[in-house]
Amino acid sequence: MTTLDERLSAARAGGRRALVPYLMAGARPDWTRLLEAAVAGGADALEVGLPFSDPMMDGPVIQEAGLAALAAGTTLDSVCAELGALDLGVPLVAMTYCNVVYHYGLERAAGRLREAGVLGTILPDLALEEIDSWAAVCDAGDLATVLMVAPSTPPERVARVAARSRGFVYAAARMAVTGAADGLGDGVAVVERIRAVSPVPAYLGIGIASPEQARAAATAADGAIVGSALVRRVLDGASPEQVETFVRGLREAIDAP
Amino acid sequence: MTTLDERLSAARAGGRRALVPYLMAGARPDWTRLLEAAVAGGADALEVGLPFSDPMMDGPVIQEAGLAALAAGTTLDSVCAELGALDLGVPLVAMTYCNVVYHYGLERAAGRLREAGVLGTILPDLALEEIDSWAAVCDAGDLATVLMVAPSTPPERVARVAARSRGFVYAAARMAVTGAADGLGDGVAVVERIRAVSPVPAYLGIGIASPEQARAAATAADGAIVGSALVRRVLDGASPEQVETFVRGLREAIDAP
Amino acid sequence: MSVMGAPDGRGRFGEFGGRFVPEALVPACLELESAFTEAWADPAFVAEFHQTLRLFGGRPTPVTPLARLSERLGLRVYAKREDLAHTGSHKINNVVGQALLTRRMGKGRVIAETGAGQHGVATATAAARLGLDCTVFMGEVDTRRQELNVFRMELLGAKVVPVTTGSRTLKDAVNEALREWVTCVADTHYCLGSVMGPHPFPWMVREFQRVIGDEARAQLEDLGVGVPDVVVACVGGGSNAAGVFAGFADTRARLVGVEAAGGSAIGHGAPGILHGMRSMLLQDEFGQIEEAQSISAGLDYPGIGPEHAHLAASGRAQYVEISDDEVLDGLTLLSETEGIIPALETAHAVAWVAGAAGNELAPGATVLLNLSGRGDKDVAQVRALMRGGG
Amino acid sequence: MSVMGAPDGRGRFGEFGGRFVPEALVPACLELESAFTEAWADPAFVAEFHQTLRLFGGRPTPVTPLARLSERLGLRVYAKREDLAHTGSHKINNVVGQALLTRRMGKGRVIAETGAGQHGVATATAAARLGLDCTVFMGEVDTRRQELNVFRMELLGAKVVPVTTGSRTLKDAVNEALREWVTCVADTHYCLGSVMGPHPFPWMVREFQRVIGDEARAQLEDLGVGVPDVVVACVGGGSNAAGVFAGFADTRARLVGVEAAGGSAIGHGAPGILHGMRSMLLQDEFGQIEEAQSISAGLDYPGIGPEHAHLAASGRAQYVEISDDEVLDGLTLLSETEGIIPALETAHAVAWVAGAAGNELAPGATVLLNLSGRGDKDVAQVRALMRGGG
Ligand SMILES: Cc1ncc(COP(=O)(O)O)c(C=O)c1O
Ligand SMILES: Cc1ncc(COP(=O)(O)O)c(C=O)c1O
Repeated sequence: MTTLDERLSAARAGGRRALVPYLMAGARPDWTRLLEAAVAGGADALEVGLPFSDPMMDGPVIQEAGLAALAAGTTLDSVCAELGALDLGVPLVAMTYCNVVYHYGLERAAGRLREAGVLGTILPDLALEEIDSWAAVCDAGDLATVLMVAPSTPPERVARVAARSRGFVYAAARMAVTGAADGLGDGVAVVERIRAVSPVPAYLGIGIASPEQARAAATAADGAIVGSALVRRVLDGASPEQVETFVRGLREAIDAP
Repeated sequence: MTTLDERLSAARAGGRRALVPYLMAGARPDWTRLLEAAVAGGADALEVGLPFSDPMMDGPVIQEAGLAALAAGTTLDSVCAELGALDLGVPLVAMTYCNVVYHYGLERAAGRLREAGVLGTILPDLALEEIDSWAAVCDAGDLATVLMVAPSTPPERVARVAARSRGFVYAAARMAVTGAADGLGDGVAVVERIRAVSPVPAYLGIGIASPEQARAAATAADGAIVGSALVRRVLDGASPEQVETFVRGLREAIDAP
Repeated sequence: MSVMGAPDGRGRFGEFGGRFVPEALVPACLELESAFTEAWADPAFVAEFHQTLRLFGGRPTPVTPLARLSERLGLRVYAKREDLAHTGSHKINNVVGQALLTRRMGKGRVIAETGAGQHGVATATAAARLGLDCTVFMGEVDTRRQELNVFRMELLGAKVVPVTTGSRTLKDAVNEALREWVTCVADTHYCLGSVMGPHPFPWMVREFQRVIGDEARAQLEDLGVGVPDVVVACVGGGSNAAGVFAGFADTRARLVGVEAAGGSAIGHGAPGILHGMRSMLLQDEFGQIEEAQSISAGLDYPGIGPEHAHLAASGRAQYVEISDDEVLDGLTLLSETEGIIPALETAHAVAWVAGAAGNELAPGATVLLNLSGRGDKDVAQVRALMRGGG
Repeated sequence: MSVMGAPDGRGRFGEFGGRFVPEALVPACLELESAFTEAWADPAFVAEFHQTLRLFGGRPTPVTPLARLSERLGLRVYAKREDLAHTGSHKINNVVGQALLTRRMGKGRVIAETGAGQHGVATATAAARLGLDCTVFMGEVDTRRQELNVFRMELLGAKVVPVTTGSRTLKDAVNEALREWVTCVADTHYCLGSVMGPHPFPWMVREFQRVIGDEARAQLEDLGVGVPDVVVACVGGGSNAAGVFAGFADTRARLVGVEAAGGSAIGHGAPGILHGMRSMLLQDEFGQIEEAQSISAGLDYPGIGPEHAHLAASGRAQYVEISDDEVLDGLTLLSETEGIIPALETAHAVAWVAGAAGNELAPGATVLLNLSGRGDKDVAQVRALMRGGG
């Protein structure tokens, strides 16, 4: 096992634009098959949501998936157990909220996630000012702490956020919670601001829903994160094959010459 | 035509205890026949109610009769027209509220009532302090102003009320509005207070309902006024004959040796 | 008699007022008159009254400059905030006064009439505070329309008696309270709810309410406004209007009372006698009292306090009417521009100011609006009206 | 840090507080922190705040000696009367402060969350008064339970957005307001309703509410009571409690916060992170937030302000619980003995005082009860509960 930095930098060095689909763990009983399907469709890494009762950075689609997962009894332990049994071949990044890992215990949570093969975490409600204890634990445990830069983040702060982020920087394309939208919003500017101060890869997410948007995002940035558009399909009952097909569509758009 | 004073004093001089039934004008289409029946039953005088929308001194029974009379279109004029056509042979005393006569005009009302054969009026909401203008008009027009003495009236005030009352003094047997009750309440004491200061006849009313009460009242005082108990029968559909019989029962009780 | 001074010996304000009650009640009225006269001349009682209003009733209520409404109307409008008094309207001033007086007279019980329930709740409140028994008469129709106010009174320990006579509304509740009072004057005070009824009520209630005008006069002085051009208040029985007018009667301020068009005793009434007083009354050609009809229960009274009849007759105050249609606009206007939802009663005064701005009220005129009560009690009704839901 | 002084640079009160928000909101929180810090140090702003509370909000609210309740309980109880503040509770203090700050920051719009609607109505009120646009997020379940409060907000010109996510109650309304804020921070201020959320909210809201305690301290002095033995307040998020505690933190007065048993974050919660803060929270073994369950909507919150978590941890304040069953007795007790119908929230504090009298509270102890709000909003519910009608 290597670190998220190493894995993603390697891909980037190869000139590859990353595609990072988001899926909610436990949203459906066959959720791990959906991860496999996304990998089969061409994902370079996966963002795996661990459900939280009060997901303040998520829009209705991911909220719904999270509630379904909670209703099904999904916990950090249950997710890690299932993830640990997989061999996906791409790096996993867990996305959840502070209270889930704080309540579990920081060191314990970091250890458990890393053990299950998770290489990074995104805690959207963990601002830079509050990150120190979690970051220290993650750094010690080779777990990347992925931070976000928002359109509202002032330039000097972008530098600090990027410096503290590991693996990649999550560039938020717009001032919004997760959810499909049109275009790239302020994404290009946000990526430029990150580029201006840091060599860390920037992946653009928030509202990236279609192959065209994914291509544009992966062109402007180092990669595209596609969440709600995929989760919507999962909630609507898409089969693993349909998930694979959808992800492949994104992949092909990104890779098209 | 003589005055109420003359008529009642004459009876009193003859040692007769007065029986004064109350009936509401217009409460039934045949209301004048009820007056005749009461006379036939042995009434010495009649109290005739002129309906008012807000009869603050009346209990539920007389209120109901008044509302029925108003609903039937009863007015001071309509009552006077019907009374004027009768020859009852006993004095009539109109009982109503200030606004009915004030609105009609004091002199006009006094004239109209006297013309219809009414010899006296009781306006229970016209306190001694407010009586001057009405009393002046009545005195000039030979219409008696009957005032009330209540259990709450202090002795020195009893004297003033009695002095200003014409025909008789209405001795209220209790602190209550009209309505059947038991016994004589404070009636005996009220009559004594009047007797102590004035030679004017005192008739006891308020809550006198049965022959026994009528007898007791007419023994303690110079006469008994019977209202709600009679009006209740009228509202319940008593025939003129039944009214006559009820009044005769009162009469006989009073006259029994 | 000076303008808004004490009435004459018979309780008359000019041709109006007096004491038209059954003999059984005369001694109680006389007792009350002397008790009040004496108490009101006793600095200890006056101090207790003001202290109770201060510590319990929430006085002084502020005078609020209404900047956004003023800008909208081209006037300078100030509101005297009786909506902030305990129980939500000026009613508390009067009931605190009467409850203290009840105790001073050695009586242990109060009775009261109420229409929508505001005065009933206020009376029950003062009674609870002072440990007096309390019975409230309320038209049966009103007990059903205002069942929450019935419950409020019960929570406060009062007994509510539904009145099933006559029209079963406020007018009949007054009759019934008077009838009840006849039976229990010895130990019970009748806590009348407005500047109406037999002497000394109209005078006494106005004196208890004049704290509104006296405070406002000083507060406008402090705000640098001085005497306003116009003082305006809604008028049901007329207690809030009398209270605020009293503070300005001796000034050049124009005094405007706003009646509900359907309860406009000055506009459509004639002199008459009801509920112990001679005043202007809605009545038919035979002197039978008519029912008032208004969107706001508190203005739904066919009469008006006798002092207002006199102020109208003498020309010192002017009385205008606002129709039900205009009232909701007044209510929303004040709500949106100032963040104060007024009572429907009060909204009549707001509506008049809005309508008069620019014509009867010259641009820039200073207006003191007596904000007699808050609208919380009316919100369900207003909602139903606005949605056409009845 | 002195007791109830400013939090540290990261917005911590001891171990609690902080700023746990998405990066998109961090700049807005920082902007707010500096705007508030600067404004609060600016005598002109402070004066405007106090003047608005005085002229518009009905401050100072009195401290009322509760003679009959005191006699009943064998204590000396005084009530700080926030029920008399405009809109019927202490909520107005905070919203006036935040609305003025919004204008000072050059923003033209506020958003807010609300549970039963009290904070929503207060925010809509302050927004109307200052001419700000206003949107209120309210759980869809609550919009149906409290449709009159929805209508009140609409009358005041606010837009009410039903929240259909999660449990569709207060907790979710906060989430949704935070989500909305992410989209509009540039021109919109989030007017949070209690001493909760990310720094600087817990501190700022407490500072806006400390007027309660500061006033009460001086008023008790004037009444000759001095510092009371106990200061007691109900605790939902904890703003009224924080406000009144702030005035007595540096005294020997015992501070007691009364939580609803079903929403007792101190009693039954564990440290955790929600709504931007680290505090005590009701949560399951996996860190999922649980719903609070209380008879009173205003205490129906699974968390508590971080400063309270700290005051509890440090022992400076004590937190107790009152069950739904005890609340109605508290409500009727105060209604009947003093003529004040308290809010259900407030009734928790009353119930605790009544229960503690004679044991935890020594006979003759002086108690300052923060009467956080009036019960009018709850009367229909209380009636249904008492009649067993649901
Ligand atoms: C808020 C409010 N204003 C006005 C009135 C009318 O009464 P008055 O004319 O005596 O002030 C009422 C009566 O209930 C009221 O509640
Ligand atoms: C009257 C009243 N008291 C207390 C509260 C609880 O809030 P806090 O704990 O912030 O004072 C509320 C909330 O709506 C309330 O309306």
